[in-house]
Amino acid sequence: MARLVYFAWVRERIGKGEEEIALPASVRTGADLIAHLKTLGEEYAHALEHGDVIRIAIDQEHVEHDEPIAGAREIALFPPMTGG
Amino acid sequence: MARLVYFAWVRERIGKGEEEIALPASVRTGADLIAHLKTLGEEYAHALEHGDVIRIAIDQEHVEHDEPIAGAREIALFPPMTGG
Amino acid sequence: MITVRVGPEDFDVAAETARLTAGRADIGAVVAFTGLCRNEDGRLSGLELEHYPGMAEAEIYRICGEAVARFSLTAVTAIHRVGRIAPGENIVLVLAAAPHRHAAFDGASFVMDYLKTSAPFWKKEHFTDGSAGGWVEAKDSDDRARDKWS
Amino acid sequence: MITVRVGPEDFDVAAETARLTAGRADIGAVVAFTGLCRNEDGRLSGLELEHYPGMAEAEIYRICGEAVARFSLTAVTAIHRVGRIAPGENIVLVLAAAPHRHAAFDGASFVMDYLKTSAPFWKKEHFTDGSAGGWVEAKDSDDRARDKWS
Repeated sequence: MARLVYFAWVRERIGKGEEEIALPASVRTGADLIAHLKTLGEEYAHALEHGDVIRIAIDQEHVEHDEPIAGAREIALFPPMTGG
Repeated sequence: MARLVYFAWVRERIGKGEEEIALPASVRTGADLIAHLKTLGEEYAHALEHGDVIRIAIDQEHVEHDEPIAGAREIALFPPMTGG
Repeated sequence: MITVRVGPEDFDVAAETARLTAGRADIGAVVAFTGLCRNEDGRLSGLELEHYPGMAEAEIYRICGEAVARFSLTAVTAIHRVGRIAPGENIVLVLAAAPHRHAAFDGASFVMDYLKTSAPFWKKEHFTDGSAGGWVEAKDSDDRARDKWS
Repeated sequence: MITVRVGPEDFDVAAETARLTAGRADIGAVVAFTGLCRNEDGRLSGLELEHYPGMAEAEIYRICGEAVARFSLTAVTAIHRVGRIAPGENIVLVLAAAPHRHAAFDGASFVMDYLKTSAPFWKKEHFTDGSAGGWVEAKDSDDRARDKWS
């Protein structure tokens, strides 16, 4: 099981802020995760439509899309940041 | 008669903050003024020893040494500034 | 000394400056950046600031640490508000203290440029005409401002 | 809006920021530079700040006006203290307000670089060992910082 958290319009489109889901063994990287989630329903497909703009953090650290997710306690998906 | 004001170590070396003095007609520019003052006594010679580092303001505006001083109400001589 | 705070509370720049400089006389320069909510010509009724709790603080702390090392800062404070913010209100405060002014200016500017592009905060706009508003889009100019430092 | 003040009184950065931003919601960024008196590793007992009354205010006002025009600032405040200043105390405050952050950073930095080199103020050092101290010498690095802008 992986703990996923979502923020901003990713959260709004998916319709929840966090969830625990079982991932198939074929999901190895952040990019794999996004591709897999998009198969789970329209809300995921809409939220992750432009997958390459989505930012990924593993255990609260930014990572690239090709980073392996094995061992992650928490994986976050969110849009580009607009604080400050 | 010209009104002269001095600041910082120029003031300290000359021994006064301001004075009114009569200037010969040959004193036309700031540089002329500095050269003339240096003839007035040791304290002036000491204060204005390195004449080219002295800053000049006419009526409270910075001017170059070759600026004419005719018509000036107040001429200030002071060292490079160190505020801020 | 690095101080980071994320929360709904407002901040006082004088109090934060006093805290930064208290008891020390080796600081010659403090630069304080305050980011405020603009009303966008009256169209905006407010912003909603969302953040990733934990990571937001950690990321700002990391950025401040880089700034301290890079510009030999004496101290940095960064405070970011979250929740609903009305036009004219404060959003973010960054204070950088150093012996000399250019380090303090660069330090505060560096922290802001990185904070904008890598600290996990998101702004949603609410409009005075009652329309839903939307999430603010990230700006290329912010990425370029950050890339200037590398 | 340009505000200039020269005198012995201390200033409060929060009060000055509030004054600058009061009643307006088109300001997105305020950069506040505070210059403080360092103790120079304990050797300094204080500074004596001399100025040219009238010209000091006029020159700072002129510099602030150039900054407003050049960086499209919304407002600038510059306050310079004079007289005796102890280590740890404030010397100078420059506030620059603008819609966006880079203008505010550049505006405050520009005002400081010009103020240092062309506003008629002079610092005399007094030392803790009772020695007379002397007038601070102008630094080439300050001239170079100013020349960067031209």
